[in-house]
Amino acid sequence: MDLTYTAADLAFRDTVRAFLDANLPSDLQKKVRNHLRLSRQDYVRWHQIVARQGWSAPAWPVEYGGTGWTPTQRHIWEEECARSGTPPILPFGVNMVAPVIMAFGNEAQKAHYLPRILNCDDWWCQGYSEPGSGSDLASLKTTAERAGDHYIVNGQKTWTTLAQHADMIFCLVRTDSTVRKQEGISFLLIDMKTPGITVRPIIMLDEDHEVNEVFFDNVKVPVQNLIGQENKGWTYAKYLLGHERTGITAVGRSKRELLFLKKIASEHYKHGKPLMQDPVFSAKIASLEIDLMALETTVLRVITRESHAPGPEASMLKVRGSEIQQQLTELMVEVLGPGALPFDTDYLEGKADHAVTGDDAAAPLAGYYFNYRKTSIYGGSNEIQKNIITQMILGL
Amino acid sequence: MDLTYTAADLAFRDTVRAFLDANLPSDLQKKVRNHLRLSRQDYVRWHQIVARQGWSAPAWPVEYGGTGWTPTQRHIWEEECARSGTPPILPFGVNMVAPVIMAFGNEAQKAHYLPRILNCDDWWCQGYSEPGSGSDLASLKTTAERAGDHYIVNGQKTWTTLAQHADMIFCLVRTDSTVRKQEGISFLLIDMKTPGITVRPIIMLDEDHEVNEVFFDNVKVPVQNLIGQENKGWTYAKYLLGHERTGITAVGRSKRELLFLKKIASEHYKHGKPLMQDPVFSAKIASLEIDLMALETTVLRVITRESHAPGPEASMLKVRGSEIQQQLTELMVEVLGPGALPFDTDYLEGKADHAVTGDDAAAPLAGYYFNYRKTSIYGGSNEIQKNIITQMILGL
Amino acid sequence: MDFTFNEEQQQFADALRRWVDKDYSFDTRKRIVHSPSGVSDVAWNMLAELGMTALPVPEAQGGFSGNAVDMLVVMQELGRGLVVEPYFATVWGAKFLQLAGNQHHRLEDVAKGELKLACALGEKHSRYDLADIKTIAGINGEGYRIDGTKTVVIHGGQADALIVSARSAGTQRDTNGISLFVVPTDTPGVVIRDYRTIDGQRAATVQFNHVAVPASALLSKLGGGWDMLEEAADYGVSLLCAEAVGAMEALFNATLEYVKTRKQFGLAIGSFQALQHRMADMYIHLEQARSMAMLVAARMVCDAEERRRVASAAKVRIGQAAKFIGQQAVQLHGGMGVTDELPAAHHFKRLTMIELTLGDVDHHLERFTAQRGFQQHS
Amino acid sequence: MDFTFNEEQQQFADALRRWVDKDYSFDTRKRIVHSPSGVSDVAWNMLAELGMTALPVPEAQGGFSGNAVDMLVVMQELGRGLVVEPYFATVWGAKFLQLAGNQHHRLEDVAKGELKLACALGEKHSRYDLADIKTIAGINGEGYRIDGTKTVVIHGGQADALIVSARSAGTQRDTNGISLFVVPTDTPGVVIRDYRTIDGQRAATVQFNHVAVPASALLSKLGGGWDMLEEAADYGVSLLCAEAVGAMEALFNATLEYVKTRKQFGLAIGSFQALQHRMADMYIHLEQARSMAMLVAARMVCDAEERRRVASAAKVRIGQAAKFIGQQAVQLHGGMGVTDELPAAHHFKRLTMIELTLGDVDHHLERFTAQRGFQQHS
Repeated sequence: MDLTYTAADLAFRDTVRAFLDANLPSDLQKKVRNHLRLSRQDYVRWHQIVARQGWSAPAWPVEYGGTGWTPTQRHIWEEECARSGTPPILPFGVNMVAPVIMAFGNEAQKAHYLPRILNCDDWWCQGYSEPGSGSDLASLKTTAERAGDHYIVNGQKTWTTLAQHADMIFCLVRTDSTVRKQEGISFLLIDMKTPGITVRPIIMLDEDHEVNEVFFDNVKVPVQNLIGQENKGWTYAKYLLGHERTGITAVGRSKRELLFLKKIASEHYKHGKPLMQDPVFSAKIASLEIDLMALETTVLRVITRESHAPGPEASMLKVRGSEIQQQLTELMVEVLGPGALPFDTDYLEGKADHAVTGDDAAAPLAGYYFNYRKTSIYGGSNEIQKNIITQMILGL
Repeated sequence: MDLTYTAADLAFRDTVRAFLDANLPSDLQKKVRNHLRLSRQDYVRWHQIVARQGWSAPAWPVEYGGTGWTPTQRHIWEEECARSGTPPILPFGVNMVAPVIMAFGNEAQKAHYLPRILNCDDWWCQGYSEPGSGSDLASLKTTAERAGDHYIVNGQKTWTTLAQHADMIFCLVRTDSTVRKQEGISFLLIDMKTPGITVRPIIMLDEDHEVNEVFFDNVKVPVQNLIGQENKGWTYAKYLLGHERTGITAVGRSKRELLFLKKIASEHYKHGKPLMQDPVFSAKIASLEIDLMALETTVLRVITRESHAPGPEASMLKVRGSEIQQQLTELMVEVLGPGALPFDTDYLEGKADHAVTGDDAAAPLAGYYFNYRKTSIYGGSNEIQKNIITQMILGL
Repeated sequence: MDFTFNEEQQQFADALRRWVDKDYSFDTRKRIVHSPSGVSDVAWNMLAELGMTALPVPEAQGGFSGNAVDMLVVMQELGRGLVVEPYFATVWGAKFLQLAGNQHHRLEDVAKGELKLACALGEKHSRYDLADIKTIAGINGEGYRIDGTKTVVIHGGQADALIVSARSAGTQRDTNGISLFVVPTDTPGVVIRDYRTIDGQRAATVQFNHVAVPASALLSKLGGGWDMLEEAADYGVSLLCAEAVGAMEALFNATLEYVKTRKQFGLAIGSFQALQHRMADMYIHLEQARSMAMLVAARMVCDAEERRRVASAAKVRIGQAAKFIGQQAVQLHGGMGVTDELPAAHHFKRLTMIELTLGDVDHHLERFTAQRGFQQHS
Repeated sequence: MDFTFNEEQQQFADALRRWVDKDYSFDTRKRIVHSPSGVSDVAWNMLAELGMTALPVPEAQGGFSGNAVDMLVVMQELGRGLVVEPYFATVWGAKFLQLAGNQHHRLEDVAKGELKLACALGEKHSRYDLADIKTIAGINGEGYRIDGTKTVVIHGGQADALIVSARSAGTQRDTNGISLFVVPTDTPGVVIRDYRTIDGQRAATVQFNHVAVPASALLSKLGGGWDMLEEAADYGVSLLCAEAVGAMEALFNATLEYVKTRKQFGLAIGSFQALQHRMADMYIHLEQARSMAMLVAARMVCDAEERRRVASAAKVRIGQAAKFIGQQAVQLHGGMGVTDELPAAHHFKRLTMIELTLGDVDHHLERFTAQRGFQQHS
């Protein structure tokens, strides 16, 4: 047992830090650190900076443009990005559709899509959930009927993250409704500019436009856009599920947010003393910091054990990761007290330079707390994760 | 809405207090307040003192020896007993078998048993649970076969509280195994001195002898000891379930224990200051005190609304009551710190005048904490209570 | 001992509920929230017409002399209906006027619905400590001059007059030296910056720049306002507790309805035991909260220590319940729970902001432990 | 970065586990606990034979120079097996001797299993504050004289020698002025009152009545023992954390087995979702606890601040996990869980007492916040 980074890992970390210091635009960093809303351009800009360095898809095989890093190095990269406050590299292309294309796509699909994903030439979104199928994903109803060299897609997807910016969507669609529900599903790539697609915003409880409904009304999709075999889509979708959950753990970002929490707790006073020195409040922060320390160690245990996709332990990481993220936002709101009430969307969207109350640090935090209730719901709700633990690990 | 006691209630409370001041033996009071173990004689002695006053079964109809008190007066009586630190009047006779005898027994049974229960001439215990039937009570297996003017009882009961002291046991027994499990159960009264009965102690995790297994090996029970009709016992048993759960709430005792907790927290120091003045610890006590305040108010809402057996709300009272009792003991142990480790059964059983460490107040508390884990298990586990709330109140 | 509401109280509740159902629907409310003013004159007039503004005002000033229990009934309904009008602020302000005893005319206007009030008590640094006041009240001829800035003044931008706490003596967190004033919002030097709050209400930053007020504006004894401030704050707590219980009840019912109808894996999600027990826990929290809202309303007439003790206890227990019910209701609603589209999220937001108003759980736990009786153990 | 145990560590674990399974069954342990001495010489000799007493001792003194990670493996097994022998006390005491650097002979005896130690640090009033010492060490000729009373000295009655903290200067809670001594239990004036603890172990009240010890008994610099005391205490914490994880794992596995086999309403109770999710929560706690036990063992070699930080963090997180797993394991065992008849209750009791040894959750949260790094936010 040796819980220290090797000299090579430390050198790698220095390289990463130097890259971030030199290449992360300070306006982006400021937005991220201050919890402001990011534009399409913000995401694309950062993705392409990283792509130029060749680091936009570290987990990919080197042949497709991956970095060849060890799991520990990938962890260090994510840690350092989070520590600096980079915009996220969105997972829909790099981590979700790309692995499926690599594993099950044909050569033409690989040659066309993968480089475009690496460089964020296409903005991808995910067409899985439907209004009637949340946790029970396989019950989806959107249909794709074969008509010559096209599929005709009809139906509705929902909770489609940032679909308003998307060029492409990868969809699970029903191509056979006569068989067991898992066996009639196919995996289709669809150009968002195809006639018949309508995107309707779903506004979140913090009034952010983050997710959407996507409607398909006789949308013609070329058969070349089918991944793998017809009716095998459920297999491909399941292949992905582990990938999604580890990212949600977000230990690196939580470490940055913990520092932010401490910062505001040292600037807000109770009876004339900083909250950081209040015995009751500082004990809460300490308990959360310790939770995060335990989670980080657990993540390292999992990633250093396996070089492939993590197993059902990913469910544990997702549960703890989401709870810690939520508790951080909860304590931020607690720090602010009445100062959490003011709500200023102009400032959050960058239309005003400063918040209406003058407290820029405070302005996004109540919204952040409310918005982050999603983390225990999305990516497989925490209840679903506990079902997975129950079945796959405990054998109940 | 008027949340104050009437002048009549206050006068009643004064009467009760005067009675307790004059009649509660100080040696019993000391044992109760100091969490020492009570002997059979301790229980009987107090029961008979109360019986002489005519108050040993306040909830009974006046014709059988009840007091005619209002629900509020009964609540005041229980509160004052708890506040003073009386031994409990055990529920097995007064609150459990007696209502069944009144409702379903014949005149001879009423005439024989009720006065004896009132005066604690018989010590009763409850023969419901069996090794294979805990929460699923109706699956019980102990059989009673009719043979002339007797039943022959065979089988085993378990978790039989204080059966080692008992004169009588009331049992649910299976008299018909060919029908639905609820429909073949009968309600029998059995003399514990009948040949074929064996009582085996189950030692609790604090090494107290509180519960037992009771074995029946061809035990002959006269048919006159059958309550009501054969195979209707499940109906009679269900009639009782509400009675059991309200007693478990124990608001009065918890109020006394809260004061005890505050007392030891003011006598134990952390960094030279009493724990009662420690911001973190005092906040825990405050939160618990407030929980108890909310529960007490809820109990009053329930009892002033209905004059009969409480409905499914009793499940809520049981859950909160047991949790609060457990948290009180948990905080007591926390107050003691390392001082909770010493374990001295001689002192707990009255064989030694003082605890081995010299700290008599501390000696019983770790055992009390461990023992009280039972409160969320017995009387229908808290999980079962939540099932009841789910079904009976929420309609899920 | 009696926990039932009387007939009049029931009638107030019914009338309010009918009005909310008919004229203050979720969509109507949304339009009001997103309108420039953020409140509705129509709704306000209706509240006045229903007698709500008159209810807390003494009969001598044209009101109904409603007590805290009467207000409990009303606030529960407003919480249920997510009403964003400046009713709480006005009723709370009226409590100060009533305690002052010299504001009969203003109370008459409140009763008629013609005077809206807001309480300008908090400052940037003060958190929940009502004595942590930097705003200064100096002698100014026969009257006073107020200087300072009050923050997060709930419905300050909608008010006709403000209740203002200011320091006329003593150092920053002294309970001695505090004075209370009523200041019309059109007084020169009063600068109000109105904004939305995240729960759909309004609040304001209010600057007092050399604001001159007459002697008659003083509500308390000069420098002796602390007791009045605490008593009125506890009254405000009792109102908020009642509103929270109404909101929790609505949220709980909506969640119960949702888990009964929402299907996953071919079954209503309410048939899964883990969710059932969560609902049972929410129910238990709701009932404990309801008990405390009743208790605090009933105890508003007690001596000051008992009033403080129960007010803090209620705010603690209701805050704990609101967090649990709010977070779990959103969780059980799944994705729908985190959208702006269902009332559930709005009840959750309102409940969270109530927690941050007039003291959160930790503040009131600390205040509870500071009462003399807390240390007693015999 | 590597979280695996090496082959030797695995062998130690296997050997211990085999011994526990074969010779230290639940019934055997029960007999030992209820025997007059409360410990077993046979078991102790076996531990020595298996190399356990030599493991932590430096090679120069005949040991294996085992580090905290080696001890993690051992303590996990002892926790799993509920072993009540005075092993923890001895190993912990040996840490003081090793830090002192002048106790080679005694360490050799420890390695051979011929010297049992106990640490007499706490006093009636001191709770978890190791600096809260009233016991006095005065100059006595060339040596010292110790006066005072130590309480809840774990396995004090079974020890051959005691590590004693005493004040040679300073006031009651000063970290300056503390001296550490090793005192054979047969020294005149040492009075030991041995008793059972509720988790089946032994502890003692130890009085020091004018106890004269030679100069060589001083383990630290005179009055400068605080750093050694803290370092050894953190080492003790790491041992207890490992033991707790072993106990939690055994308890978790027993509960999992129980819910798979115990039937109610015709179904294994482990098929009820509310209980399944409880088990999932227990699993998550266990894994977080395991991570922290590894981390604290690995960080024992760090600089003092990092060592203190991680030791306190581990004790906190493991304390939280132990309470949750312990209480829920008992609950899921139903009535059987509160009897003396299953190991479950005994694991629960041991876990609870570990929480009360060397600082509980609140103590270590406070200590964690007191580390310099905690206040930093950039």
